[in-house]
Amino acid sequence: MPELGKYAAEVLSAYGVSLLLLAALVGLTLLRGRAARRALEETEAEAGRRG
Amino acid sequence: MKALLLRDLRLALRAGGGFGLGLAFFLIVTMLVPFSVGPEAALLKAIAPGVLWLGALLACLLSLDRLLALDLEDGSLELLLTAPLPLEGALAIKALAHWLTTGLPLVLAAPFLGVMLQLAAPGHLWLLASLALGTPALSVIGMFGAALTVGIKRGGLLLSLLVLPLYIPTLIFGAEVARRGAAGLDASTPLLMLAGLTLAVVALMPFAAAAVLRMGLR
Amino acid sequence: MKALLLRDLRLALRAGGGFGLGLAFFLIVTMLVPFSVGPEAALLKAIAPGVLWLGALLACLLSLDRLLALDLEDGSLELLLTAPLPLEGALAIKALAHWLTTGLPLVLAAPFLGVMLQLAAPGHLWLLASLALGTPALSVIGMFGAALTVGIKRGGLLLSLLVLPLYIPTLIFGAEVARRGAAGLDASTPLLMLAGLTLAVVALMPFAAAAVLRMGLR
Amino acid sequence: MSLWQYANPVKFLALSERVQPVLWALAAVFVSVGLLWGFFGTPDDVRQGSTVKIIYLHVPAALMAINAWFMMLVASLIWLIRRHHVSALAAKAAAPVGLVMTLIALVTGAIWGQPMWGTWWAWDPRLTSFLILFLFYLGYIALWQAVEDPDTAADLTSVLCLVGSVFAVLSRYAVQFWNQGLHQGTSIPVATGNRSVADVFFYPLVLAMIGFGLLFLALVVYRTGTEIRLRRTAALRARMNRGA
Amino acid sequence: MKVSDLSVARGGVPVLSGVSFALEAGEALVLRGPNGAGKTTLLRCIAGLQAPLTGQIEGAEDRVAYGAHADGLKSMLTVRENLSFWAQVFGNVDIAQALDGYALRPLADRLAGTLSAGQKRRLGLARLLVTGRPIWVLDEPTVSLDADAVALFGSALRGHLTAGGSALMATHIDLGVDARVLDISAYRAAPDAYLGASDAAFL
Amino acid sequence: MKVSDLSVARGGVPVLSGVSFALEAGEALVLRGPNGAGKTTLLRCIAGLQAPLTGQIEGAEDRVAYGAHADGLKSMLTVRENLSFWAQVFGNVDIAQALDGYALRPLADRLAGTLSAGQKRRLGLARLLVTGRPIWVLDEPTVSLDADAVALFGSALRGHLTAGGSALMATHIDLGVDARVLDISAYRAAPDAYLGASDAAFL
Ligand code: HEM
Ligand SMILES: Nc1ncnc2c1ncn2[C@@H]1O[C@H](COP(=O)(O)OP(=O)(O)OP(=O)(O)O)[C@@H](O)[C@H]1O
Ligand SMILES: Nc1ncnc2c1ncn2[C@@H]1O[C@H](COP(=O)(O)OP(=O)(O)OP(=O)(O)O)[C@@H](O)[C@H]1O
Ligand SMILES: [Mg+2]
Ligand SMILES: [Mg+2]
Repeated sequence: MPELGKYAAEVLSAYGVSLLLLAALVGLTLLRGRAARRALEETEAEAGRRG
Repeated sequence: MKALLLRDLRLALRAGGGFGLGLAFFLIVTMLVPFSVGPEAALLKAIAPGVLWLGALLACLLSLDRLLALDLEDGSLELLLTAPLPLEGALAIKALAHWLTTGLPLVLAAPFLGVMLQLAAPGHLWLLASLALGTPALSVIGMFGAALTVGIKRGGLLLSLLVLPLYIPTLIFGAEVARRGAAGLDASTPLLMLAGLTLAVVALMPFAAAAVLRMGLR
Repeated sequence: MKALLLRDLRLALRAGGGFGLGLAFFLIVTMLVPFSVGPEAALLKAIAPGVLWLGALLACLLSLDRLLALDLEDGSLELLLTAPLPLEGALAIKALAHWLTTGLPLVLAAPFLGVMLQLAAPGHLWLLASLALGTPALSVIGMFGAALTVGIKRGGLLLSLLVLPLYIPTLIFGAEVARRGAAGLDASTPLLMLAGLTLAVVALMPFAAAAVLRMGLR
Repeated sequence: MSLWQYANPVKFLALSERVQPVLWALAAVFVSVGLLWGFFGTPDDVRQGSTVKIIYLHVPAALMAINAWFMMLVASLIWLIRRHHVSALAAKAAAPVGLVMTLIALVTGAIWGQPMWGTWWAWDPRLTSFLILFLFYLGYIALWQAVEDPDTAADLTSVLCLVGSVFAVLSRYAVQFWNQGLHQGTSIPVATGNRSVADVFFYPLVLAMIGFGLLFLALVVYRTGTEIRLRRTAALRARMNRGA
Repeated sequence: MKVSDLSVARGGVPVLSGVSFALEAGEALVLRGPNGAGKTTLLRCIAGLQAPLTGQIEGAEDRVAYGAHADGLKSMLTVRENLSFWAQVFGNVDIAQALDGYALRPLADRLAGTLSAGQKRRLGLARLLVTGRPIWVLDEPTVSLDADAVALFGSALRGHLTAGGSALMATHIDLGVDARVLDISAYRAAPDAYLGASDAAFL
Repeated sequence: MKVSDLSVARGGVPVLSGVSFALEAGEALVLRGPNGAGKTTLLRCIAGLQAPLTGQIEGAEDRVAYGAHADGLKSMLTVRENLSFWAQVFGNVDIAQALDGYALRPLADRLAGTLSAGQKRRLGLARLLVTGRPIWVLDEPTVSLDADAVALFGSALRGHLTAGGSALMATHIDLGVDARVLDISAYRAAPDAYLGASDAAFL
């Protein structure tokens, strides 16, 4: 851990918030992508059965 | 009742339903203030509590016309009137849904906007408290206004006109709390008055709203 | 074209049509400002030009959703689309009607409200000039926003969200004129910029509005 | 063979499956190396102390926030002119990423502002124009969600993006006219006035900037795939319901 | 339900006066009359949405399911959500029967706003089945419906009547059911009738 | 007017395909088809309110007067004002004939919002007479009308046809005029038809 001096709180919170936001963005993106993949597979299977 | 609450929340959350838009409007109004009065920090600091309260009030006001007008237009209000729900309860529930989708997000967002308007640090807690206690009154009074204007074609602006004077006491006490808080003074007296006002309004207004709604739809 | 203008004006003047309500809203917002920021004359004087511009902008904004939504609901927008009128012209006319019933009354009322907010004497003329030059832009930009959201069920607040950022340049230049004027400074540079902006917007926006309206109603 | 063939959703999906692992890996490497180097491996600035480390987040995020909007503008134009669905969906996919980037720039800037300027927020032109950009992102996303028919939504948001870009530029000038401001001017990304230490900060910053760019790309490609799948699901469902 | 000597007003002017009829369980009654005769006004009054000028309505309270010109659908909710909302409001839960009764299953997950005019109307009529109310009061129920859908309505109505319900309907066209007809043009209020209408005090 | 090999979509899905017909001057054509068949979609397309997927529409441009499910009335304008507005928009001035044609004289100075459902519809139909357009494109024109009003519509239509106009109408019920009938259920688009609909790129 580098010595952050009197600004430790600022620097750490900046990194914390930013990484949190990025992680949330990536996480939500992946979740939504998975759900979409699954929905599409189900629908394709159903369409295949019917058509 | 629960079904009604859930339906209203669901409608608000669906695309185009209005959730988050009250919030966005609040954000934008407070943002426009520096553009119009200028960027000086000292000036902004002086008017911050008032502007935040005014912004919250306007954001609430703007979403009022969808409280009942949408239900009237598609005919579901008439059907609700013939349903086995006490009208007072139904209106109270609808006001609750309005607060949950409009007032509550405003309360939660206010601290951030406070920062942007250079609100003094001790003022934040008081601002939060005053908004949390005051916005329910705004929703319930708004429901009364909506019931009053429901029969009128596109009463949007008329509604604002009728409701705004009714909002004045809430605004005065609420803004006073926030201003005293920001100035580091004791703000418990106006806060108590605000709480009392909200309680009274929440208890009584649904009855008035139901009464005028019954008259208006005749 | 003339028939359309007359119809829109007549509808605005009829009861519940919206004429005067924009004005009333303007009045009330500026009236609420002392309640929320407190009554000190010096503070009010400092923010008066900004508040008046902000009030005018919000009053304009609030009446936007009736620009096209009413015509859509009762089906007359579709009928207008099949009528032998160029859509760009029709929209420009409707924006003109909106300005005549909303912007113009605001311009005329602003000096009186200026007095209430302790606006400095030399500022009145500049305020008037800036509002007279700026409000037409507000109407035309608003028409674009209304065309963008016309297909959306009760796009009221969405409309505000989309239009407000577009209003920022107009607001900045307009309020700057009023502020400099009130401070006794030379305000001709921002006034010129405001005029240029309004001209450009009035010339181009009806085309953009017609384009999105055609897309949206497809 | 032209580039336009990837405007076909199916072809795009196939391609994106292939390039995605590479993109994600590269993005992860660049972002982590840039940030780790910046955080652990650079000295404090003479005047700004350790807060200078915020630059490795702040500047890349600010850069991508602007670039994302620019990409949406180009994609919108392609949709309006050539009507390639992938293009419209890519614009839709990019908006939330741009929004988050804007948010990161705003938040890190605010946190930085407290020690440097003594305030979280000032109505400086650069900051203000970023706030306006934030609003444009919000409006753009809200419009996408509010319109039911996807093609109509694509049309309307594209025009909004065009008009919004014009007004964003206008606002930038207006804001500058309105207030002169505190924020440092744009230059090559040299963090401090002190040229002698510039290189120390410069290399990790460049790495982080490339990393954020790659991350943006990876996210947009992935999200575009998601949007395509959602459209395809909806299309299949609609056809099935018609058949029923 | 029994209506006796009823007078109703619209826009402050008496429209109908002296309307009397009884509606037994298991019975359907069709109101007929030219445009503007006052059918909608009368039905609103019986549904409790406006007060009569004079006369009594007995046995209607809390037993009426009203179907107006407008269907009361939320275009941003799906067909299923629309129906279950009304079912819950009226204290029921089962919407399967209503979905089947109007062949709405294939449309169940579509947003109501994307339905065609006739499909919307079918959904509006299906709402009646989830109310569980014994008296249906319907204003032109078969508008926009095709022949098949009219037949669906007919059988739903017959089911309702055999289950002891009753129905009062205004219409200009053939409903596809046989029912007693009441021509309300006979009850048109005389132009000089006062009847305590709101403007009568000024005459 | 001539329609050849037309395909139309709604909500991104092809609804009808391969529709071809010609409409001569003096001729009326009635579209029939079950609910949701695509009548409204087809009429909107011919009126120029939405673009066809494939196929041509010839001779319709600027000659069509469209009457939709909704009437396009301003409830705060009187009957007379509503009519003269549309007359002026279409470059005419004389509304007397339209008022007489639908027996609207007694209602001429009433606000449109206070009319009954059928009276509103009559006013909506009267609007067609002031457009001066040769091709009427009507979506269920006689909804809510009583027998007398249907007869008025019939005679207005006959007048329009003998004057060389033509009419294309969708309906489920009897219009009271004899006209060629086109059953559009025959043109239903196959579930797997692509036709360049907006979602076809994703299939
Ligand atoms: C919420 C507040 C802030 C916002 C929205 C913001 C936004 C931006 C933007 C848009 C850039 C542009 C990047 C470019 O032009 O290439 C930038 C660069 C930069 N910002 Fe900020 N900023 C904020 C606060 C701060 C603060 C408080 C500091 C430090 C005192 C700071 C330091 C810098 C530096 C050093 C750069 C690089 C400048 C260069 O290109 O040479 N920013 N910021
Ligand atoms: N504000 C008003 N002032 C005067 N008369 C009014 C007003 N509102 C409605 N009316 C009239 O009251 C009468 C009754 O209308 P109502 O809607 O009940 O008729 P209806 O029988 O339902 O007709 P339709 O078959 O056309 O639906 C109509 O003649 C109408 O014109
Ligand atoms: N957004 C959408 N997604 C999928 N299908 C849709 C959408 N909007 C409409 N449809 C369908 O398109 C079809 C055509 O509708 P249209 O309104 O043209 O029917 P119509 O023939 O006029 O019916 P009606 O006689 O009931 O008025 C209907 O089956 C409708 O459900
Ligand atoms: Mg009626
Ligand atoms: Mg139809």
